Amino acid sequence: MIEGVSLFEIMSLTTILFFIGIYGFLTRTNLIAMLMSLELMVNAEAINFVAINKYLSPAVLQGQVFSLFIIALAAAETALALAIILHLYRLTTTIDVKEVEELKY
Amino acid sequence: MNLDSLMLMRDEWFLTAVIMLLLIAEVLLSAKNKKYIIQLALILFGAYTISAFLPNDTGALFGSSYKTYPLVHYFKAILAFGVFIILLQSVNWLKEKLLPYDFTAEFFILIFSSLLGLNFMMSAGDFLMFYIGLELSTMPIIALTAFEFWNHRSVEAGVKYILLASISSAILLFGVSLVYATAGSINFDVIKNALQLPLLEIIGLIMIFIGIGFKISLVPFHFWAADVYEGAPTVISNYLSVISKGGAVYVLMTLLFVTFTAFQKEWNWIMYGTAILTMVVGNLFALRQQNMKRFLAFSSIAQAGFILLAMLSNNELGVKAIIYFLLIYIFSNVAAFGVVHVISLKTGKENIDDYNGLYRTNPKLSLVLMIALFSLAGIPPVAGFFAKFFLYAAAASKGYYVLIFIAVLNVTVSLYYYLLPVRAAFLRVSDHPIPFFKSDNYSRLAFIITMIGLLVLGLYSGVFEFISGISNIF
Amino acid sequence: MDILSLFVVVPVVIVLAMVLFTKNLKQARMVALAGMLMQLIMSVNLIVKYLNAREAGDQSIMLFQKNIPWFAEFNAHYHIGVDGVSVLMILLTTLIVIAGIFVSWKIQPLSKEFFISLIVLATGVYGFFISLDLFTMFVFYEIAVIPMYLLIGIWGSGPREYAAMKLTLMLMGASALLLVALLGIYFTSSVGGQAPTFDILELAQREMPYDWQKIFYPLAFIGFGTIGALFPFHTWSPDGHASAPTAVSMLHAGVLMKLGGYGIFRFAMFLMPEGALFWQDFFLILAVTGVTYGALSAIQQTDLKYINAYSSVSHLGLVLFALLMINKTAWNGAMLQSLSHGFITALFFALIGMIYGRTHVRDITKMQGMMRIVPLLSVAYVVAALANLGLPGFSGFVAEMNIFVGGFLNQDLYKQALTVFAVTSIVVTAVYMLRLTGRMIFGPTTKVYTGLPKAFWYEKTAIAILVLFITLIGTLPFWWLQFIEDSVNNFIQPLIK
Amino acid sequence: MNAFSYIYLIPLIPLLAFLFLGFTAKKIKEPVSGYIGTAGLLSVFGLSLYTAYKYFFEVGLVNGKYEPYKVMIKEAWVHFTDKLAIDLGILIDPISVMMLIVVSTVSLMVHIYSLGYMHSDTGFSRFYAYLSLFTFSMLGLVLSSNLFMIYIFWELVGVSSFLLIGFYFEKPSAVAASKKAFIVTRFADMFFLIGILMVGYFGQSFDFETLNSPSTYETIQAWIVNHQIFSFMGLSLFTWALILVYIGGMGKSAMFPLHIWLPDAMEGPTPVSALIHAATMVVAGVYLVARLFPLYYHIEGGTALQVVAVVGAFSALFAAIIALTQEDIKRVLAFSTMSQIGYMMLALGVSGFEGHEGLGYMAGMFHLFTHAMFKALLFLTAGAIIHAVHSNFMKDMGGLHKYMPVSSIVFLIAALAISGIPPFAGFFSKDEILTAAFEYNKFIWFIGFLVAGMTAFYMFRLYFRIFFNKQTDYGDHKPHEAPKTMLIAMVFLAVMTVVSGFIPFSTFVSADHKIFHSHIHWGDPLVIASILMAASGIGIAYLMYYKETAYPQKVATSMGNGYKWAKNKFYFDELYIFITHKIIFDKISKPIAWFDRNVIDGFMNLLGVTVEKTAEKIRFIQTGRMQDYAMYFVSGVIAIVMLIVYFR
Amino acid sequence: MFYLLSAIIIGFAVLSVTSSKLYRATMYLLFVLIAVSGLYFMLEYNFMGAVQLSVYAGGIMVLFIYAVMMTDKIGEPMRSISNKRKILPVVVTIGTAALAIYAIYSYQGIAATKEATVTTVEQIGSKLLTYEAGGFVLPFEVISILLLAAMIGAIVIAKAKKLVNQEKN
Repeated sequence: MIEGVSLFEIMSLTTILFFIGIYGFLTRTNLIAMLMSLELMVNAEAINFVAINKYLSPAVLQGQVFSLFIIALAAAETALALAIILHLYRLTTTIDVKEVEELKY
Repeated sequence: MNLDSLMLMRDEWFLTAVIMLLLIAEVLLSAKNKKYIIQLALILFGAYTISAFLPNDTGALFGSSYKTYPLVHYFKAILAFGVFIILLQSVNWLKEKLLPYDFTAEFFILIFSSLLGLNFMMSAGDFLMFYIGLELSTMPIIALTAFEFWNHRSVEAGVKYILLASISSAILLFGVSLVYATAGSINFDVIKNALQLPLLEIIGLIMIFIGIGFKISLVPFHFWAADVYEGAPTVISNYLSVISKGGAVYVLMTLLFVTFTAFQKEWNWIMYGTAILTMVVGNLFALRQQNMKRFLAFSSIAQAGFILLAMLSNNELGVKAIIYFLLIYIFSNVAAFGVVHVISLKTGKENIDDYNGLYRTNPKLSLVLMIALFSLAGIPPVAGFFAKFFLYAAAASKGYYVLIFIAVLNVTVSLYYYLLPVRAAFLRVSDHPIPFFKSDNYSRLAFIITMIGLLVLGLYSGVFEFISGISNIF
Repeated sequence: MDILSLFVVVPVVIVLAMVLFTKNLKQARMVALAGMLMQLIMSVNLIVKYLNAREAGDQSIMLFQKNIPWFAEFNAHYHIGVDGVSVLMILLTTLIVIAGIFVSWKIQPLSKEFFISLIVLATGVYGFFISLDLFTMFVFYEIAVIPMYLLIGIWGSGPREYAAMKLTLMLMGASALLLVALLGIYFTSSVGGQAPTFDILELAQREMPYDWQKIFYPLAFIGFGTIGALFPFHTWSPDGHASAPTAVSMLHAGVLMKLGGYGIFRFAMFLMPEGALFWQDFFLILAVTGVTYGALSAIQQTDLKYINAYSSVSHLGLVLFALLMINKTAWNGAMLQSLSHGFITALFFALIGMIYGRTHVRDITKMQGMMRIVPLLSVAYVVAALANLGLPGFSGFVAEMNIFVGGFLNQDLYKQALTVFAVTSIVVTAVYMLRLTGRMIFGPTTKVYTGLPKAFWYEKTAIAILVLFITLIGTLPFWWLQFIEDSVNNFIQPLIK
Repeated sequence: MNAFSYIYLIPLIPLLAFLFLGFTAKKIKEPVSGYIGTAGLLSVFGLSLYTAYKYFFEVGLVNGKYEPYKVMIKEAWVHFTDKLAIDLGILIDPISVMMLIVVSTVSLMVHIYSLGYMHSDTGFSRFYAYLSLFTFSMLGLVLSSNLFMIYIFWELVGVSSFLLIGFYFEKPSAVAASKKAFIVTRFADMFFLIGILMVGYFGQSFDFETLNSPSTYETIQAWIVNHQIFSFMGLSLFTWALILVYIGGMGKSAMFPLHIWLPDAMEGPTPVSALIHAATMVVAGVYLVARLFPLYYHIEGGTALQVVAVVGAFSALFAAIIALTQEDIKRVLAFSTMSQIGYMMLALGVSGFEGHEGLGYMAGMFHLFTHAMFKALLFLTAGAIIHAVHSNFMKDMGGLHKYMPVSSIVFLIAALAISGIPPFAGFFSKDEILTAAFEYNKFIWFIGFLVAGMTAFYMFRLYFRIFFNKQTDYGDHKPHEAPKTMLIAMVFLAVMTVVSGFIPFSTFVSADHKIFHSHIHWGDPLVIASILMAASGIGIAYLMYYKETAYPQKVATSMGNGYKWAKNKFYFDELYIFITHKIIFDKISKPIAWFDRNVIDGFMNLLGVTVEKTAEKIRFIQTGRMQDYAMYFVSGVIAIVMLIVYFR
Repeated sequence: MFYLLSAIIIGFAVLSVTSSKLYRATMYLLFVLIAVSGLYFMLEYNFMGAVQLSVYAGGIMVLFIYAVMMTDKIGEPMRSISNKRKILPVVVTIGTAALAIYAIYSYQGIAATKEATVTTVEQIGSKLLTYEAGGFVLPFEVISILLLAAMIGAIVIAKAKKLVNQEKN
């Protein structure tokens, strides 16, 4: 725990960060930018887990280990996503989100 | 901890072994012999499927982060069986499309890992395992969705799927963190007794629900499903609509019935609304679809709505109904998708209008399609009827008659669109019908298995009795 | 295998035999006919056995019962058994299917599939008539409904796709209501800690709570009523009949629509007597409206099949009307009317099909003087018309008289007045039937149609079967009524307590 | 068993003849089918005579009262309740035996007559089949022991009448007439049926013997007194039941206002008109009232019987007026029939019950009997004439006496009989009716009296215009006397017409089944008046029509609209067509059919269309944009949370 | 210090999702990630901080930058959606965030903080290899399969284009 800083503040921070990510996801027109917004969200969660663990149940390391796994999974996910996005780029030479609006209705 | 107790996990071990063996085979086999990978994979997986049906004990491993009991064990076997049928159907596709690129082994490895992920997810005893299982089941399948890499639609589906899956899992994870904050643990057993239901926790639980709902494709989290199913290779759409959905339903069921029992009252409100929304929206969207895959996607969304009926019951009857329904649903949907797959592979036609006059040229295929669709619509004597009936019964056991009423009205609507392909195939004639062709033996075997399943499982009550014998998970 | 299960098993075997071994029209129809003749032998045998059993003093409500647990978990059993009414209904089904096979002697295309669907439909109907368990009953009910879609859709005429879809959806929608009612009955039957059950004989012993009866009875009534052409849920029937191929119209109007009245008699009212009494007046109005309304609508129709469809609405309205009157006489009439209407309307549709097959016209303004062209068919048509308007000597009369007398025997002036209202239908029926025969059968011959072939032997056979039974019921009603009375006496008990 | 156990043969023989002829109509050629039918009828005739003899002279009379005999054929043919059932039985009592004689005689004569009349008609066998069917139904009707059974045969005679009127089914007018006849009588039958239901409900029996027994009507009478509330327009429901039953009779017997089918029914072959529409079926209404006479008489002081009398009197007058103006000879006869049946109804209506008071009843039955003979004769003769000149219209006739002397004479006999000139049969019966009416009500008597004169006038108008009047030029196609078979029938009936008046009817038929004696008092002013009335009618007709004169034209013009209305039957056909077509078809049925197709069906279709439209619309929610999907995710969270918070 | 970090995180996060230049956005994201690692250090979870720096700021960001450089025409601003279509996302995100923060502050359980402890690498290591209760050896093993699968998937798709081209030639 950080002296003088309560969990409320940390969680508010992560919540705001999370929703900034969501906002980014909702408004970005570029697939990579959307992916970056996702990273913001994942980070928010990782902080959450660590902070909650540190503040509320420091004896058990569940949250802290969880956040490690989150990072690992985020890495894998990002790698896969980027591979697909890049493949799309090679097919269409653009990564605008408009390119993936063909399947609809 | 000894070897015996590790055998509790043998479903997972065996599947991992299959994956590893395939990996090794891929490396060892010379380019000329690569085509045997298909047979090898089928044999290995077949062996695994058979082993999965052998009985297993109840127990928990790794500090109860892994749990097994008969129901989950046999449900894994059911899923494995479903995957096996899907694999049978996919052989021809693999031979034609993937073998030239030498991606067959990868296909099998990815699909098996996904199944492995589902297995872990269903057996998970804490949120970490649950989350990892979820991701493990999703990520390979995303790769597979984009596997027809020469096809823009397939890639688009892949992009949509990975981005939406990521955001849904992000939301789920945020929810988990909130629950972790309030309940103080990620272990289900602990959480079960620690639920106090402050607002924060409710938000967390709802976010978890949304994460799972995304995988089951409940309304309003269903939008990805249609697009992805349509774009993905048919085999993968098939897998997504039955196997991955089935696993997610199972998890939702265990979470609801076992872990979040304290949340019962609120759950029911959510379920009630979501069930209606899902049925109605799924049906209405399916009504006007031309593309068969998209059509089946919406149909499977609507089916998810029906499953929620039984989720409301929160009793053993509900468990039975859900498991039985999923079993039948696997057979029906796999058969339906199988027909679409076979035809699409032979002729590239996927629209309902293209099916005009199908019965005159391909009577057997049309019959399979009809029986499968009737089963989805819930018409006796096909098994789907019994499955749906038990879902209603489960809901009725708690007195949700109004909901059942809405559901049965929806069944009527759904009957309309399920009859549309039947109408095209049987009632109509076409100047350019799909020409006669012979399906390959693997697909035929798959069709025969599904047909036997659909016609026998309902009339013969033994399977249901067996399921009800093991469905006390409370 | 017990004698009742055979009624379901034999058709399934026929279907399998047709699927596996037959190739063309000839083989298919021979197999179908042979199978149905076997059914006929079994039906007659059943009647004999039934009479013997009653003779021997077997007083149980249902004879030849067989009770096998099906979904033991749900207490859903395969429970079958017959009483007088079901015995007759089975005979009716058999005869009409046989007549239907004769009528479709030259069906094209996809002949084999036609007979398969027809027999599947019949299987469902047989099953429905023998089942004593709501679950079994419902399963068979839906089996009977769904082949209709293919039968109308593939072999129908006119807007067949629309009609098939409408019919299927409306009937399935109705069965949806039924399903809710069924589950409701099931779960409310666990009063006093007993296991809930679908078994009607057992359910009748348990008293369902009054409040629930009030809720579920209308659902069940409308569910069954829709297939029994209850106003205003009857609109599937004109379109469906008009588009259906001949044999299907026969089977549908002749047998399938009887499922409605039979279901109400056997299940809805028997299990929910208090609900039935509560809703009696309301549904009576619907039924009486249907009776006169159907008849009046028929006056305006020019399509033969539409006339008949509306006539069915009217006559089956009488069945519902009689059932709602809740006394023995009326119920006897209801069941007899079901039987009678089955034969008469089947005869009608058979004849319409034969005439249509020759002239390719069903509009009565477009053909005249058929008497000179196809005398036998015309005479049969006149016979059917007379039977339909309730001429003594034919089946319609005795049935309707039972209904009217039964209706009038109520102490209640309101019901007597409604009966009087229903009686007016006999005049209106005469009007449209005579208008039809006057336009089509009699009058100067339309030139275009001279030289059309006379009736073929298989058509004659079909007609003969149906006319024979119409007359048999009309002249020997007491023989038929003994079956019905036996059944009615038991099933009316909860209602007149 | 009783003495009449063979009696079921009487209806059975024609039935078998019908079935046989019906099934072999194609194979058996003329005249064999005619012989079969006639032979059947001959045996029926024999049996009837035997029955009459046996009943009236051997077994029937017990202590001055005719005891009914009942032969049960099938008890509880249809079982309604323990008390109510349709029993198939045969009731033998004076009126049924009397009707038996009437039906079998006339039917036999018509059978014989038709051998000649229907010669070389394509439908010869069919005709005999129908005739047998009709005879069967009519015999069944008269022998019925049960109210419901009478209804059964009531319907059957209706349908055989329908078939016979529409015998020439290629002629649109015949088809229309048959349809009309059936529907109008069916309409009346509906009331009859309702009446039966009510009688059954209140009387708790359908059996005539039970219903007519004193205990029943006393019970009912007591019930009426105790249950004043069960009344409608001041009359008790049971009286209404009887009136409804009578409406059934009105339909069959062509009483005003349900008479419109009878003139049109003349489209059928003439022998049929003679049999059905003159002698037998049309008097079924009279017979029905006579059958239930004790009920009619005793319930509520005979209110229902008053209705019978009034309707009968009015119909008699009404029909006579129309008959004065008709040109078609069969129509004149038809209206005459209607008028005479009105007479019979009147007679029943004015009758008392016991002893001499029951004179009206006896007279009605008597008139029924004699009328059957002479009216059948008139029709058969008319048939012979039509056969000869191939026209129905008086304008095409004239001076036929010299071509057809026999016909002319028998026609004269019949005309005198119907006019009420002694010693012909009509005189005796008609005079007794008038006597009874006079005792009952002077006004009704006056109507009857007036009608008697009019009858004489129009009958002789007919006679003179056919056989004398102008000498029409028939071209090469000279009229000739009818063939022998036809003449035999006509002469036989003529003999009957002459002799039947002398039957001491009151010793056989009476309301209470007890013998009484009635005599004509020749010096009675009533008798003299009525003979004078008839004679004057004949005289006027002679003046106007024996030679071609201008009087008829003058009279017609002087009557103005009255003549026009009468000639057009007071526009009743038009009124009915207006009611049925314009009101029922166009204003009720058509809207209902429209309502069904557009509103009810439209509603069902609307459901479907709405669902489809909605589906089409909401499809566009799925935009294909991932961000929109994510948007729904997040909104979903917010929505669910809000709902939960709200509902908690 | 915490507030400074918070300001950096939020500020750069906002910039990262609003910047119209993709490359710049990537850089902003990098700053956010580094700041987050600072937060871990503050929370005395040094291992995590290191992992964050190396895996995230090091590995993942390199991937991003690589991808951006491959696909983006640097300097060209991204297409941005109209302001009208931003309204709803703003409302929804702010609304949900407000709701969540309200929920956080209304939950008093959070206030019950425990003594601070330092998490050492050994602790983490032993937890990851313990199979008793509280151990994480199973997830640790399973995630390896996950990484394998993700790797295979990524490789297949990455290889794909080449193969398709070969096919064409």
